[in-house]
Amino acid sequence: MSEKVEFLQGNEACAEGAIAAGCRFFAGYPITPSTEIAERMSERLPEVGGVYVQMEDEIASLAAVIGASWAGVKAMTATAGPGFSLMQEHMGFAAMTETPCVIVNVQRGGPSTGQPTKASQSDVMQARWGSHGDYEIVALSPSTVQEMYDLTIECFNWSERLRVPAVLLADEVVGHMRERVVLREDVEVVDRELPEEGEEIEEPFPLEPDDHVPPMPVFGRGHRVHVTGLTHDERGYPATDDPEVHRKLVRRLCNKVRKRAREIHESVGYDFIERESDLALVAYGGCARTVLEAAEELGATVFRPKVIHPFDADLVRKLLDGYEVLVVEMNLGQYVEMVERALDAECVHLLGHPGGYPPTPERVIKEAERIQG
Amino acid sequence: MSEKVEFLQGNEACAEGAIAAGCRFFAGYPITPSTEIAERMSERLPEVGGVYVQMEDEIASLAAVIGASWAGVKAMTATAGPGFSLMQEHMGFAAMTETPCVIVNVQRGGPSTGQPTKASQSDVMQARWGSHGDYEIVALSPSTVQEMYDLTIECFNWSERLRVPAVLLADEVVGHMRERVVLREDVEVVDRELPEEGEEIEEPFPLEPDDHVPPMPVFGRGHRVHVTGLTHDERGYPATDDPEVHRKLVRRLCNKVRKRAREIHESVGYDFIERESDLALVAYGGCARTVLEAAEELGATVFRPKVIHPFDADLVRKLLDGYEVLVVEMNLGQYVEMVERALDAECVHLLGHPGGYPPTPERVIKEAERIQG
Amino acid sequence: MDWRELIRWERMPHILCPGCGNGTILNVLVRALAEKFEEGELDPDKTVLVSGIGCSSRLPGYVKLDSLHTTHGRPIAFATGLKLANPELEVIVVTGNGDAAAIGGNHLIHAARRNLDITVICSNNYVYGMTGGQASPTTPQGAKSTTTPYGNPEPPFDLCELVMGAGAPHVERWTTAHPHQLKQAIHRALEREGFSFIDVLSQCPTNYGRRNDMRSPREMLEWLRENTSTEDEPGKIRIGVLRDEERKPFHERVYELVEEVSGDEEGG
Amino acid sequence: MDWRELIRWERMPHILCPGCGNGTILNVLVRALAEKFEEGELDPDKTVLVSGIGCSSRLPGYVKLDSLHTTHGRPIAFATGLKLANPELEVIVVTGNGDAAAIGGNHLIHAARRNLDITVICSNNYVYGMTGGQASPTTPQGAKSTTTPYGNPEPPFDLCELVMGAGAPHVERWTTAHPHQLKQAIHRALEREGFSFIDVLSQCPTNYGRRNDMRSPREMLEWLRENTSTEDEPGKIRIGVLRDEERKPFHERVYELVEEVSGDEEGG
Amino acid sequence: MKREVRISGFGGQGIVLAGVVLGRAAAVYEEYNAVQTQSYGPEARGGASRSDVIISDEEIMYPYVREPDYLVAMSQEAYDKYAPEVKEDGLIVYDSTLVEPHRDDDVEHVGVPATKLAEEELGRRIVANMVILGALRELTDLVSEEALKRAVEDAVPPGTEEINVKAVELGARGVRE
Amino acid sequence: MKREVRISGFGGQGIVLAGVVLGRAAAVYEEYNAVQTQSYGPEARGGASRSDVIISDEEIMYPYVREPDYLVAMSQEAYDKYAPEVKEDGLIVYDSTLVEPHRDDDVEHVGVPATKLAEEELGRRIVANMVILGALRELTDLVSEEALKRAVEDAVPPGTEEINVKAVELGARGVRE
Amino acid sequence: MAEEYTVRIDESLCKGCFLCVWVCPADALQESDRRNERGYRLPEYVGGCRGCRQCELICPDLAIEVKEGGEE
Amino acid sequence: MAEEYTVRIDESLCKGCFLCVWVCPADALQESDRRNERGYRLPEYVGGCRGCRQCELICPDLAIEVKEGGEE
Ligand SMILES: Cc1ncc(C[n+]2csc(CCOP(=O)(O)OP(=O)(O)O)c2C)c(N)n1
Ligand SMILES: Cc1ncc(C[n+]2csc(CCOP(=O)(O)OP(=O)(O)O)c2C)c(N)n1
Ligand code: SF4
Ligand code: SF4
Ligand code: SF4
Ligand code: SF4
Ligand code: SF4
Ligand code: SF4
Ligand SMILES: [Mg+2]
Ligand SMILES: [Mg+2]
Repeated sequence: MSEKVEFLQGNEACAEGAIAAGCRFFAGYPITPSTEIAERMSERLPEVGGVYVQMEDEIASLAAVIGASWAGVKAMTATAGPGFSLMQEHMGFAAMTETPCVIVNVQRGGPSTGQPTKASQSDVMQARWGSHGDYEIVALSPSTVQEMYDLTIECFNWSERLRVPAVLLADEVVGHMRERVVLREDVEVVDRELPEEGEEIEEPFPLEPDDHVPPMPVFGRGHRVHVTGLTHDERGYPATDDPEVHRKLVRRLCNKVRKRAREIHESVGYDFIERESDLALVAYGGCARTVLEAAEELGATVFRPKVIHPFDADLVRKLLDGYEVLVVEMNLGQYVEMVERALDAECVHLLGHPGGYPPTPERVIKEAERIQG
Repeated sequence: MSEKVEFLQGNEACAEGAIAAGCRFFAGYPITPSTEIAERMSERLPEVGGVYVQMEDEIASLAAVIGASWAGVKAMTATAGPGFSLMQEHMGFAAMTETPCVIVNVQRGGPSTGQPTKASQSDVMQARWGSHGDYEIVALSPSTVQEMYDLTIECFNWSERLRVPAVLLADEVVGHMRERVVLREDVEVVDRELPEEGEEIEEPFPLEPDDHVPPMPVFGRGHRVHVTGLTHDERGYPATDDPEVHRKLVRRLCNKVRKRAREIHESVGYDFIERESDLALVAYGGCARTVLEAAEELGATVFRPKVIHPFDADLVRKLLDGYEVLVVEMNLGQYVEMVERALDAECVHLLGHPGGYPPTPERVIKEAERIQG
Repeated sequence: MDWRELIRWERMPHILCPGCGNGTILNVLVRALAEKFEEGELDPDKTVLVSGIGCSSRLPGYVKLDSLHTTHGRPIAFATGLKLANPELEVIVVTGNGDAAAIGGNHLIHAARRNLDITVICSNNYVYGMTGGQASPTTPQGAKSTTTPYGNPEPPFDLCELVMGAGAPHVERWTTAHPHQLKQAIHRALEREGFSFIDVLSQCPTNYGRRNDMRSPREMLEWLRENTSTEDEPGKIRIGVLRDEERKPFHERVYELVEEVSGDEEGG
Repeated sequence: MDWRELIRWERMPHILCPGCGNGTILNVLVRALAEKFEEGELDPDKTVLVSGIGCSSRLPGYVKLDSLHTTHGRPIAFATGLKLANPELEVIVVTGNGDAAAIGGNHLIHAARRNLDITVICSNNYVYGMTGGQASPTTPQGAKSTTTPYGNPEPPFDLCELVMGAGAPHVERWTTAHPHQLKQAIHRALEREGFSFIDVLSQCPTNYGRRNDMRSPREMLEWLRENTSTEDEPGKIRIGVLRDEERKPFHERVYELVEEVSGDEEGG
Repeated sequence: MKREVRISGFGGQGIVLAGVVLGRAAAVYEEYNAVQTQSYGPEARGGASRSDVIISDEEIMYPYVREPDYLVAMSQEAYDKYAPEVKEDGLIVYDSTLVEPHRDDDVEHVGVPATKLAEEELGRRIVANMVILGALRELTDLVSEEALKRAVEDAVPPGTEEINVKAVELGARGVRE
Repeated sequence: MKREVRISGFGGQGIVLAGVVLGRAAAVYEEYNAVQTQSYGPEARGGASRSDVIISDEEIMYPYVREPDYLVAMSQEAYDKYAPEVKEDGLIVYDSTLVEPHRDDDVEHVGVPATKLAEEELGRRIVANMVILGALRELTDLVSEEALKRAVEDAVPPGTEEINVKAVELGARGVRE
Repeated sequence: MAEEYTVRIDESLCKGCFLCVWVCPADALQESDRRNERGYRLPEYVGGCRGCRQCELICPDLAIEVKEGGEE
Repeated sequence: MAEEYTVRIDESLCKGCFLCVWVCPADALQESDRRNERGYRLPEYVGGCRGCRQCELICPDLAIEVKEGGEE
């Protein structure tokens, strides 16, 4: 089907991926360098019977997305750093209420307004730690326009499977560049499990087993559930004074993601190119393009995760133990902190490269040589 | 001076500490369990000629605090998890514009609305990573009502010294309990360095040296400066396209804190109680009270940092290398991740204890025995 | 339908203080809903309550309908998503003066502007009740609260003026001393297509009355009765129907567009 | 004082597109300020510009005064801290329709309610210019933008109605086709104590005009001139002084309280 | 010496204040350490109120009461809930106007008609908390009478110092006699 | 084969579109890989516009143009800025209506009066971008004429396909002759 | 004469706010000295109800039911 | 006759929007075919200024200065 091969911007491919994944609701607020996603959604959604709404800010955008998800519709928003910061309270609400939703963050340079039109990977830790409290999310990082399409679909799928907010942690490099993309039609689309319509649900929010994902009693189907961001018991009712309820609830919210770390990594995939070398390069997202090129020249091993969160320390250990590891990021050091936990910190090195562009392959090679020699 | 010995709530002591440190502006929005800070400030500030204003939300609160700081007045806000999440965009703005200001977070159970009246330490990583982009802040954690007073003053002092936002990372345990507190009058108060009034400043925001803290050209004194959250050059003018400017700027913003990690730890202090033991317990804040008690019974070494950020990995290595380390936190594991980076991760254990209360000493002892035995 | 079927009795008695106006609002709301369900005008399985955080925002948790208890100040934003994603839902937002007008003011005015088809019932008790009685954007100037120990220096909003300024087509104000009229107002609001706003002047005896020389819930209701009028009387707060216009609700405009664009295959 | 002394010439030419209305606002603003400084009514060392994010919010960066270029939507909240912490400062907020009325709507209405003594100049060009021309809360229904390819389904705010509903005492509307009147309005706003709001209908030729059949800046000004009137004319947008009342500004009420409480030692 | 004290009753009885006064007496006017905590949140609604004080001559680290040495109960609900937790060699002081005691092991019980005394002798029901506090002090010698009175004077609303001090004395007399 | 192409000029000339069309031709209608990037942000204001395309038969990882093989310059400013960066054995195609070339080493220069041709031959100044693109293709054989035309038809606004294809042909003829 | 209405108060729900007493136009409800198990003082029905149902509607604790007809 | 006013355009600032041309009540400013170094077409003063200063005030690029008296 030649008509499904396109030459698109990463942001456009992301919007197409969302629609292929079944997204029928988008609420957003424009922000560079993510705006093209909203723009394409505003054009495409009405074509497929979906709704685009531009909200008054990012807080409202994620709220509306969560509302739409409880109305039973797959929903997404897209933003960049400043908007992502504003969404943090609702990231936590989505985690607490186990609402599937997808948040795209096309990273630009920060802190603050920073470099609005330039690339960065400095919201990597924020994606996991940006909201208060104990929670976990899923975050995937694309390196190509094709992956902007594919990983958006994966975000929806994991979000629906686990009832967690999923973050497409993109960056301006992949968001703005154009490449060939195959808009596959045969994509696997996962839909949240629903209870039977009209069924009264005894325990919509069971506390156990500790990694359980309960079916989602979306609104308007007669379940008459109460959904709250307060600590809640199995019935969904506020139970803010009971330490055991809180402990079990947050443990389940975290474990349903943590315990599936390997499964997510295996299913989404990663690049591991093993070469005869003491040196392994690690990179992700737009920056990985440089690193793959440099590694080839260096004859070094490369690990390119697509799953950023949950971090799988065992997998990283398994793959990279014994190497001198150079992590290359467009920031002053974020993913590297997780790698340091997994490996012997002394063997882990960082090429932190903020400034708006990925380092050139030459820059990476120079750094690799410095470490090795 | 017997009249300076008081029996106060931690939150009240915090307000008194702020006033002793010279705080003359408070903007806030009520939230449990921090509200008593606002309440006491609303009563005390007018008494000392200061201004209390209740804003429409937490975003506006931190904005007003930053505004007041640029008007030359020491300023503070106080909040808890949900409000702290909303403040994240402005944490980054304060870091980017190098605005001294103090943010008190009296931590409660999360995620989301969670357990509004119960204690937690689950915003520890958020304090460092909650905003987008590359930045650093200072965060201190008090274990007693006296420290609610003392460390509030330290927050102001470090904030003024480094021109960074400083977070008093308290928790409901210390926020709400009452203890004796000595409202010392002879406190060391640090004020930001000011350029001479009326002086035209060539380079209000120098890019180098990479850990430099420039004097603060506050408004209304004839400096005619432009202050922006965009990446800016030495003049303070937007320079969002120049990778070098961005790189140098964020490096300085981070290094001025990172390079002083040891200095801050030494000056604020920490507890290190060395005992003949293979086991070291690590805890901070309200939870450390339990751990200090348990350690005494166990005959174990204890490390209680007061400085949470910047983390000083070298210090932790120096103190704790060779021990089996048990980190006790009222969360599912946050500070422990930093400890794991500093030490051999295999020797680091976690007693993560969300739920609203610190674990009892007995619970800690049991866990310690489990690890050792 | 008997209103009793709409109460989650296992959660009663509720957490509200004795004499709290939010209780009266709950009472009136469930009866109005039961009547509407009885009349067959609304379907309980398609009726959704949304709230933020506050004592008032706890009400949906006692009503046996689908309900979303969201974050402080944002219920209207969540409601926007619910309503637009499934326009079959009847969406009612129960909120407080703090939730709707302090932190949530922006969502309130934008929903009013869009003419989002929801009913907003705002329990306006002059303070933040849940957090213990701090001043709020509707606290009268000079009033005492835990954060205005010397009297409130800020002038309050007139919430009805505010939402009308933002474009709301249907706006009423009543008080908890007028439960019958309030019930009628809820009926009207549920009938209107588009954005309906009911400002319910209410009492927080625990955290407002005591600090402002009203020692009992009864004194507070007495005050509400004495100081309000359905006519324009000097010195009195105007209650009643303040605006009642017809404009096409937002979701209709959105779905017309969707149908136009998607053509018959998808939207028809 | 010559207005030229107020420009940061080293930054000129500015980044605004050819024919951008924000340029005219900058022009008028610096002249009005220079005149006020000349008259001795304001002190340039005590005059502060605050803005958010947007093309309009870039203006303060070209003016040689203390200026704070903040975050999107929040300049008024920052201004609240500046003004209350140092009431000697004359605080002027330069903002856009998106900055002030989309993300920043809440701060706008609360400052209006408090009667914060600032001057808010809102460049209302119907779109988000900076991000490339998406719809905004003042975009007319039916208009085209990059996010309303099928026409905007949302009704817009009347920003003046909005701030008046919130309690603003001094409200004017002008356009970039009325630069002289705009300058007078800025003069008035600077003279008034309390919250002054000027809604400046403006043009974004790059991102609004082109998509809505106005091919040049001139056509857009022509439209503004033709479709506005200082009288109530059907089909025309009302410009002029829409409200001009006197109320005690917020900082005075706050400082009176401070003085009362602190007594002579501190506040007197 | 380390003593855990729980004062309990319902909202409006000044339970929290009683705990604060006791803690203050110990921490400010004696050489003790003291920590006061109380119940917050929904559990604190609908009437129930609780104020815990730990007094010790050593540093108090873990700040919560685990097994009270002394319980003051000013409502039946509070008595029912907390009496079972009191140490076997502890003491329960209850407001005999409002509470019907029933713990049947040998934990010492002392009934003080605090509310009645406050109402009848001082004409102010509201100071029953100070009456019972006076009684507790008299029975336990946790702090000196002098210390307690000074703490009362610091902590009560201005203008009510005298009646509150009288209430303390009244309570002390009540159990002395 | 790997070629880096930079197309440059000022806003309103359709510079970005030209790059997109070229990339599309290579990536969709040929068996090549192609990456297109462009300038964003303040630097993209005030007229300057730039669109970069890398075309290769291998995977393209690092996506940015470092040293263009080919430069298309449709404004003097763009020529002045980018001409010095072109490889020594590269090619510069400039709109001779608007640009005065001056690089004085031996980099090949070809002038095409694209704007004039578009205006005079097609009556639409706006399609000058396609004229020059047609010329570039003709000179370099980066993609086939067929591929380029199909890409043009996909990418231009509906209803303008024909005139744009004509413009491409016009440009090709311009340099063939 | 048999009462036309029955007024029932669910004492386990009542919190003793006496808004019912305040609103009753017939003075048919009065404060009493009885308390429920949670310690709240209760209102009592003293007869004379006119069936306006204002007490029913104003009760913040949903504790009142007014029925037509006398006590069964 | 000597002109009463001098109209000066700073060509390095002008972006060729022609708002000055639009606003001038005296048609004293006209579009020209000259461009500045940034490629913007420039307006030109053709004489007849009445000194209303509207062009000065409307110019978004602060490029116009109207002075009393003829060219020095
Ligand atoms: C982001 C955030 N800020 C603050 C709070 C704390 N808070 C909870 S309820 C409330 C005020 C509620 O006032 P209102 O809406 O008037 O309801 P009421 O309790 O008076 O019925 C506040 C400030 C919160 N939960 N979240
Ligand atoms: C939190 C946040 N959200 C979104 C943006 C992106 N953004 C920058 S300016 C702008 C709109 C500006 O519109 P307006 O205020 O009307 O100014 P104009 O550019 O039209 O003058 C937006 C949405 C941002 N910088 N920060
Ligand atoms: S605090 Fe006030 S608003 Fe909240 S339940 Fe009590 S009386 Fe009602
Ligand atoms: S995009 Fe619009 S608002 Fe922004 S500078 Fe250009 S014309 Fe002005
Ligand atoms: S109104 Fe209800 S809660 Fe109040 S006293 Fe009467 S029956 Fe009891
Ligand atoms: S129904 Fe009316 S008359 Fe009867 S008891 Fe209730 S309030 Fe009184
Ligand atoms: S108004 Fe100014 S920028 Fe526009 S054409 Fe005239 S002189 Fe040039
Ligand atoms: S001052 Fe007036 S008359 Fe003279 S050129 Fe300018 S606009 Fe024309
Ligand atoms: Mg309220
Ligand atoms: Mg705008």
